[in-house]
Amino acid sequence: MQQDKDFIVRFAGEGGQGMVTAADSLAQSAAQVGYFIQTYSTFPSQIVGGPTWAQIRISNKPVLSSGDQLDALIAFNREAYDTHADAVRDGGVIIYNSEEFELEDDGRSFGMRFDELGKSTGNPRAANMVVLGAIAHLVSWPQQYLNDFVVRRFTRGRPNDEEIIKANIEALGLGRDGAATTSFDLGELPSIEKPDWDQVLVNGNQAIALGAMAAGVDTFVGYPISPATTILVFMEQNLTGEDKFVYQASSEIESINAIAGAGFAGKKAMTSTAGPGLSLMSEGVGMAWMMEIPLVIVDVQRGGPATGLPTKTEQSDFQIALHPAHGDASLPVIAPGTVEECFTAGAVSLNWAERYQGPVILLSEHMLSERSQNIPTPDVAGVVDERRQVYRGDNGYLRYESSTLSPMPVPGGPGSYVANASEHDPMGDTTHRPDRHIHMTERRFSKLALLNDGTYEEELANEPIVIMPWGGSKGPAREAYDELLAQGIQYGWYYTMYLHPLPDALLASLKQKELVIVPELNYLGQFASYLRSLGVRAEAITQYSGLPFGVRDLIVRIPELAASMKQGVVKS
Amino acid sequence: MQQDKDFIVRFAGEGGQGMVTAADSLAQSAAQVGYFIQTYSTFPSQIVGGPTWAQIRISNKPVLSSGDQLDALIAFNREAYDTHADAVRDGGVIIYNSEEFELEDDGRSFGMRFDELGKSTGNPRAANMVVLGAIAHLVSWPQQYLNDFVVRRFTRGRPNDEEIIKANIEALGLGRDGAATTSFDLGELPSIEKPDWDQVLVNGNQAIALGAMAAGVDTFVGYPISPATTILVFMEQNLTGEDKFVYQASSEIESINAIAGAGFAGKKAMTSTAGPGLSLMSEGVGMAWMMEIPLVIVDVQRGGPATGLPTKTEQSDFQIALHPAHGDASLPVIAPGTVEECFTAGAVSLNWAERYQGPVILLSEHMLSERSQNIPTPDVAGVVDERRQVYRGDNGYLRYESSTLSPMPVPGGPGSYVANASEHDPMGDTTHRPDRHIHMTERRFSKLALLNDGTYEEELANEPIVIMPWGGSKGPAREAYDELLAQGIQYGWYYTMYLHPLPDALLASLKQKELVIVPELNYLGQFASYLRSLGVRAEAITQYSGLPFGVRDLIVRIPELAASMKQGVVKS
Amino acid sequence: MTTKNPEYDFAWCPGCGDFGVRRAIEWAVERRMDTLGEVIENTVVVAGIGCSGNMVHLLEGPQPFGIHGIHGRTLPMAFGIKGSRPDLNVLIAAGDGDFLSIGGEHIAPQAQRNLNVTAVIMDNGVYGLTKGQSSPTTALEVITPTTPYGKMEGALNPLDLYLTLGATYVASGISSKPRDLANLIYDAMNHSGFSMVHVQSPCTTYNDTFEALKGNPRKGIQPLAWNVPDDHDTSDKAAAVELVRSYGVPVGLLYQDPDSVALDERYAQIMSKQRTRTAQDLVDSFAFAVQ
Amino acid sequence: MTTKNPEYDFAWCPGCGDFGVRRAIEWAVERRMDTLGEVIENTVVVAGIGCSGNMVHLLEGPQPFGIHGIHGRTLPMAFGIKGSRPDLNVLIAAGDGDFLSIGGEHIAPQAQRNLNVTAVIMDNGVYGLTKGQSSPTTALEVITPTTPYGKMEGALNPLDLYLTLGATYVASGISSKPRDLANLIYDAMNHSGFSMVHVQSPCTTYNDTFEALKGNPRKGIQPLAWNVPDDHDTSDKAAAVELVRSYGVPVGLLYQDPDSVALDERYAQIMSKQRTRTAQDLVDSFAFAVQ
Ligand SMILES: Cc1ncc(C[n+]2csc(CCOP(=O)(O)OP(=O)(O)O)c2C)c(N)n1
Ligand SMILES: Cc1ncc(C[n+]2csc(CCOP(=O)(O)OP(=O)(O)O)c2C)c(N)n1
Ligand code: SF4
Ligand code: SF4
Ligand SMILES: [Mg+2]
Ligand SMILES: [Mg+2]
Repeated sequence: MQQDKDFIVRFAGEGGQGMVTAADSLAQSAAQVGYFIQTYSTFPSQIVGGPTWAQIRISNKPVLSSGDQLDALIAFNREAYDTHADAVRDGGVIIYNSEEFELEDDGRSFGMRFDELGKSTGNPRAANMVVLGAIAHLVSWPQQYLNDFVVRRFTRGRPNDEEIIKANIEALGLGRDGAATTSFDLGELPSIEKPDWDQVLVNGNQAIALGAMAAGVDTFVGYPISPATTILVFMEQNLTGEDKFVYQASSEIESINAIAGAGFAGKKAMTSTAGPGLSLMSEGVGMAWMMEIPLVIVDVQRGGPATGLPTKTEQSDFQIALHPAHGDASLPVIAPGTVEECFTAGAVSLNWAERYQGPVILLSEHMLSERSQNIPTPDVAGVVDERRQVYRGDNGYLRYESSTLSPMPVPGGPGSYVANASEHDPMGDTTHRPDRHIHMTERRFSKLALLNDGTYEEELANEPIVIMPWGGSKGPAREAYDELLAQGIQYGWYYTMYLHPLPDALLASLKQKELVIVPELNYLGQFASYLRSLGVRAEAITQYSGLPFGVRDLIVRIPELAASMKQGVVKS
Repeated sequence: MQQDKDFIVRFAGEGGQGMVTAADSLAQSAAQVGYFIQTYSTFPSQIVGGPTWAQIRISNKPVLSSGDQLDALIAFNREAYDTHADAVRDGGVIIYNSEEFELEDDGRSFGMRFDELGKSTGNPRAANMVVLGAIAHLVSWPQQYLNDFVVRRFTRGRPNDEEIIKANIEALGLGRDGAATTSFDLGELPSIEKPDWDQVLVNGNQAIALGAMAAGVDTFVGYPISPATTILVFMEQNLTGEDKFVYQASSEIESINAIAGAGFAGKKAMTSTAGPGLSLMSEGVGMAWMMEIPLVIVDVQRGGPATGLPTKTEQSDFQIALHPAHGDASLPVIAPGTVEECFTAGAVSLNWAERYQGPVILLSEHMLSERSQNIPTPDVAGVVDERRQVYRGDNGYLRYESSTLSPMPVPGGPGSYVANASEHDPMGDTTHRPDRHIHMTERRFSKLALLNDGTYEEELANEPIVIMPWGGSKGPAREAYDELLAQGIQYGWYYTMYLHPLPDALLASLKQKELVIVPELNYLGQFASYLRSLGVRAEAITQYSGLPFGVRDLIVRIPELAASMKQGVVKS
Repeated sequence: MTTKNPEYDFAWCPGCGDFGVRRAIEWAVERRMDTLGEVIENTVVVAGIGCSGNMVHLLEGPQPFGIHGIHGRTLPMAFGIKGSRPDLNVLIAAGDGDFLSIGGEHIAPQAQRNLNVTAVIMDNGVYGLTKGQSSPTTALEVITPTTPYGKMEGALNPLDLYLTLGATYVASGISSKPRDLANLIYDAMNHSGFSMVHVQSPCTTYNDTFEALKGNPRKGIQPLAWNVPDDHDTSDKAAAVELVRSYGVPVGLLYQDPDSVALDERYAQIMSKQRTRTAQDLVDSFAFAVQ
Repeated sequence: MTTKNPEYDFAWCPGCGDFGVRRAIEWAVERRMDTLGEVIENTVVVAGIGCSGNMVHLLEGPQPFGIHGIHGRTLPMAFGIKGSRPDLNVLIAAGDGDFLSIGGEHIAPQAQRNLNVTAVIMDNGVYGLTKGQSSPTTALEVITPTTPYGKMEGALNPLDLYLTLGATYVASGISSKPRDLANLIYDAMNHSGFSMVHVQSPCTTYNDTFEALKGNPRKGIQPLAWNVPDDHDTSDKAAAVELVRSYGVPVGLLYQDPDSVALDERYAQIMSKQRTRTAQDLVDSFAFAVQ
């Protein structure tokens, strides 16, 4: 196992061969006995079949990334073997489906007849269990863990439950026995202390939706688009109940204008999309900023630009999230870096929108949306359902008179006004007066100061050179950071998911640094650029392959960049 | 006259009272005798009537801005007087329409009965000429100038030409005589050397359209929006002839996609819009970048965000011009600062698009679009009609194989491929391979290097503190700069309309400066921010009132900012 | 706005059709307040961008809530408002360019949903606010600043379109008859479902069609506008289609679906059968016990 | 693409209706090449985003030019291509979601213009590529991932819409009869004007309607699809409207305007009367002499 603390296995084959189920089963059984797990799957753009893989990482410590070096690869077909064999670490093991193809003995692979063995138990779907049994042998896992999992999983109150359980347990045994005939051994999985906290197993999109639910989202309108669709589907299913409204829109233009309507009408309103949808919403987002309407746009980033890479990960929408439209506007942006943070971001984004009365962007990523992880059960009761200040006075109210935030009238109640996307006077009527445009522009920006409660991480704050990833690159960057520390190479560590407005104290610290290294998944180094525009000496480490950072890459590139800075050769 | 070299007069009243005609007449007559003139008008958002004013500046030197201190105000009604009297300089004169209202004698105003005097000549429309006659007296202008103008203007080959000319000349005389009964005198207009070059009188939008025509624009599709509509109208009228196509679209989404289609089909294609339209085009612009399709978007900026201030000026679309869409893209941006530069920008933007095979943004401004100026006749023959490299080989061509620009196949000819907004392989088919996304991303950005032929202005290059305005703020900034120089306060001067990519040598120089002061009409200091992100110590002087910079403001604010920098209190 | 607002600087041109439409809307809303006892703050006017859209600032008398957003997006905003707040009365006021050109994509979805709002479209066959360009209802060959050699495309028939897309209340009005128009708008607001009131509201500055609509016997001009016959069966959609495809501009109620079930009714009915899920329930559904 | 491209990683599901449509397009284009002697490079296929849009990569045989742009924008791109290059043959291939939902705004303008292109719409009543959500042609009450309690809005009738908006060639096809479909597409490309070929192309993974369309006597399922009667007068629009409003899916040519004048013809005719203005002429028109 990598560093003797975790175990990474990838299941690869053709869509439909059961890779995802196998990974999920292993994940669940490991989580049930107390391990930290993370799964990650990629799918091809075609609907049925196509090369698919699922990966799981099991550890006795919280898992920070899906990991780049495999301990084991399960290759369901030749193509999968060819594609993924290189990712297996020295000393790792490959189990391949010998019904599909044969390999010469290479000292690290062995074949098994998954289907045949599975079917021999009388359950044609037990092939997966054969695979899991073999893996269990390799890491010397107690048979009991998997048996228990099988019993739980297949106790469904149906007449043939027992029969199925028996067959699956038999299949586990067959896999174990098969692997035992080889001399392969991956050492023992580290022991665990069973956590005494409650856990849930969720992916990033589910966590965002749950966070939004916890903060009391009222209205959700969205248009399907990968990798955000699952949020819409979750809401369609679950946002039920009095005064709630959820609907599939006819386009993202409809989504943004509809939630602006709902936000105007007093509701906590949200949509979810990916880059192409965010681009299409541009004009509507500018409108919400201008009218001071609370709403949240979740952008689950995928590879861009344009239709781009719908099933790959990237962090290249930062710029348009911050400045989505023409004119002077810069939006609050929250970019969670872990599944847990997705929950928080789902809640805080809605609360921020209400608090400052304007649009907020929640910037997630494909990588997080497709990652399942066991996390401590989010504290729903602890989430505040923050609501805008509502105007409750008499009529004749001047909604836009004050030079900063003012209570918002809600239709049906007193204080009728016009929410106007043209520049407007205190009652919301159109005006072109220079003094009014100055007043209103300053009013709109002044409200951002209300959002200065973002938290951040700060470690080794005295170091002149610091690492500051954002979003989903937090995991690999942190692993690299820890590894470098272990090697005696020391930097400071900064991290926040509150990208805009940046917490004041954080920004003040960053300005003191000689170099802020920003690993980010885009070409332009978008966040580092932004930091430089704020007066921070930031430099990006970029990657634009559609894949997450590899920890080993970062371990090389971070010290390289730090060194080149010392020699004065950094870009800007 | 301000600094004894020019004369600024404003005509203000209710739409329909003839202010614009009066200003135009004065402008034409002055230009015809060799003065440099600039006119600027603002209109209310209502269609008929409403407060309107037109201003003209006459000088013996090229005019840099419309000027902020009036030598004379012609107030057609009370509201106009109340609104504009403050803009008159010490020693200036106000002529008011005493048929509409009366003033106490204040030592700087006198009333005339414009209409009554005009009608007394038998021509009910001669009121304007009364006004011009009075002005001529104030600045001791030879009667002949205006008489000549009247003869030219009204010699239209109609039977009553002579009658009209006679009445108008009579009206001029009545105005002159009326003013002569007062003791007001504005000194003499400086004498002129008649220029020996040919001139045209055009506004910024006309100049852009002419530049585009000169560079051979083939297809123009646009949707009406202030202040860009006049470009569309010009094209509808004039883009005639074989193989040309011009059309009013049903929306900006249609415009952008239509010109992308035309660009794909081999045409030099253009659209024009303002901020709201540019926002709506966001997704389409990203597509053109991804597909590598040449096209030009003219954004005539107005006050933003959202519907904003349709009839006011602002420079707040820089950020979205540079990064209009999600994903990694940054577009070439050309922002002309004068009417002359508008012509060049119209031509170069199209040539750049063809050269690098991608979308280009031409960023103009309300201020330029409504400004008429006499400029040396643009050298149409000297404009290159640069065309993309067209692929002319055999079939089986791999359009996207090379790691940078490659010849472009055109439908009807050989080399069929798919122009794909998803990431693509060498033949344009969709792919998700990491190596391909890296290759293509780098290819797309590499092409920007082909656009490094932008020119720039550089003066006093050794100064550590420099002024670098952009776009239409060039004029007022330059006036302020000259004035400061005259006062012995010395800075460097940098200017380019090629905002992205910035000419390499310019950027290298800017990085050497202690402070680059950027006067710009927006809240965020958008261009200064961008310069900082490039490693330039830039600070903005911002204004967001919907009005152009006042020269006197800049004269105060520039040294202030320079001083505060020395005390280390600048923002970033 | 109730009182003249000194900062507001837009005014319709003298004679503009939109004045009549304003009166009609004011009457209809006031009648609604009288008969239903509904407070004015329960009404939201969602306006398009155009001369017509300035309606939201120019309404006199009791002041409803208003939205003056971006060009072409009245319907999706109305959808968000009415979807999330079925208790509100939502009225759209937009022009032919705003509603039928840039906003054209939004009609079909709302008609399919039978969104319970009323849209008053001021059709002047031109883009007024941007100074006279052609709109989807400008006829073939007409010369405008953007069609200097004559418009090259035919005019859309909006009434036909609404009927085809399934609007459940379709009426045609004319701004010179504000009383009749007020009745159509009032009934439309009472109709439970997607209600279209399409109004001929001539632009006296760029496209003055008053004479063409009303006719002028002295000049031998036959009126384009004619009243829907008294015996027209307004529940008969095919008959309505026939009227709107026949000639000129039929004025009056063309169609009202007697069986209309509006989105809010359907939504409430379906959702009343669903269990309410709290955030805690949902979080718990992802829990798993550590053994 | 002519040969299997190793980097291209999309494939339709087994049995997907789009296979039949592909064959039909290939046949129609090849027949066009044969009869007109037109080179394949003269054809541009503009594809939507969806399973259907992948057509542009999956076409076999001679390779036309292709565009695979952004979701819903086939028509405006086709407009730019055909407007600027009337010599090209422009064919649109898109899905019901792409064309009728997000792209819905573009149909009316092109119909009004009578843009001379052919649009082949693969209607499967579902969003295939995004895994089964409802589309504008999904029927009321159907359950999908985004309508878990049943769809709350009615289905659009696309054929009726095309006819109302003024498309000058409207045909209905079914992917299981690729020969007939090829003929409809071929004729549509020959028609001078805006040509709609709307195809039932079932999604075997999320919405398999093959049986419903073709019927199954053994299960007592009446076919939804039926042939347009031989005696239908295809120049009679009212008759066409009656057919599409009657029942199920009439298959065949519904309407072809015999007097169709396409935009490119009208444009060329009008513009031929205009003087060509050079840039120099235009600059000179702004000149004034200094005295
Ligand atoms: C995105 C966008 N495009 C263009 C405009 C400019 N614009 C304002 S009003 C208008 C047309 C209005 O026409 P119509 O809806 O018929 O209203 P009318 O003025 O005739 O009442 C246009 C094109 C805009 N505000 N926003
Ligand atoms: C702006 C934007 N929104 C959403 C998507 C995601 N998306 C891709 S295909 C599709 C729907 C396709 O449905 P349809 O047109 O019916 O095609 P089918 O897959 O059924 O053939 C959607 C919503 C996108 N690519 N771009
Ligand atoms: S331009 Fe036309 S539509 Fe606009 S206010 Fe004037 S008359 Fe009315
Ligand atoms: S999901 Fe449906 S439409 Fe898409 S390829 Fe599969 S069968 Fe065809
Ligand atoms: Mg109109
Ligand atoms: Mg579909």
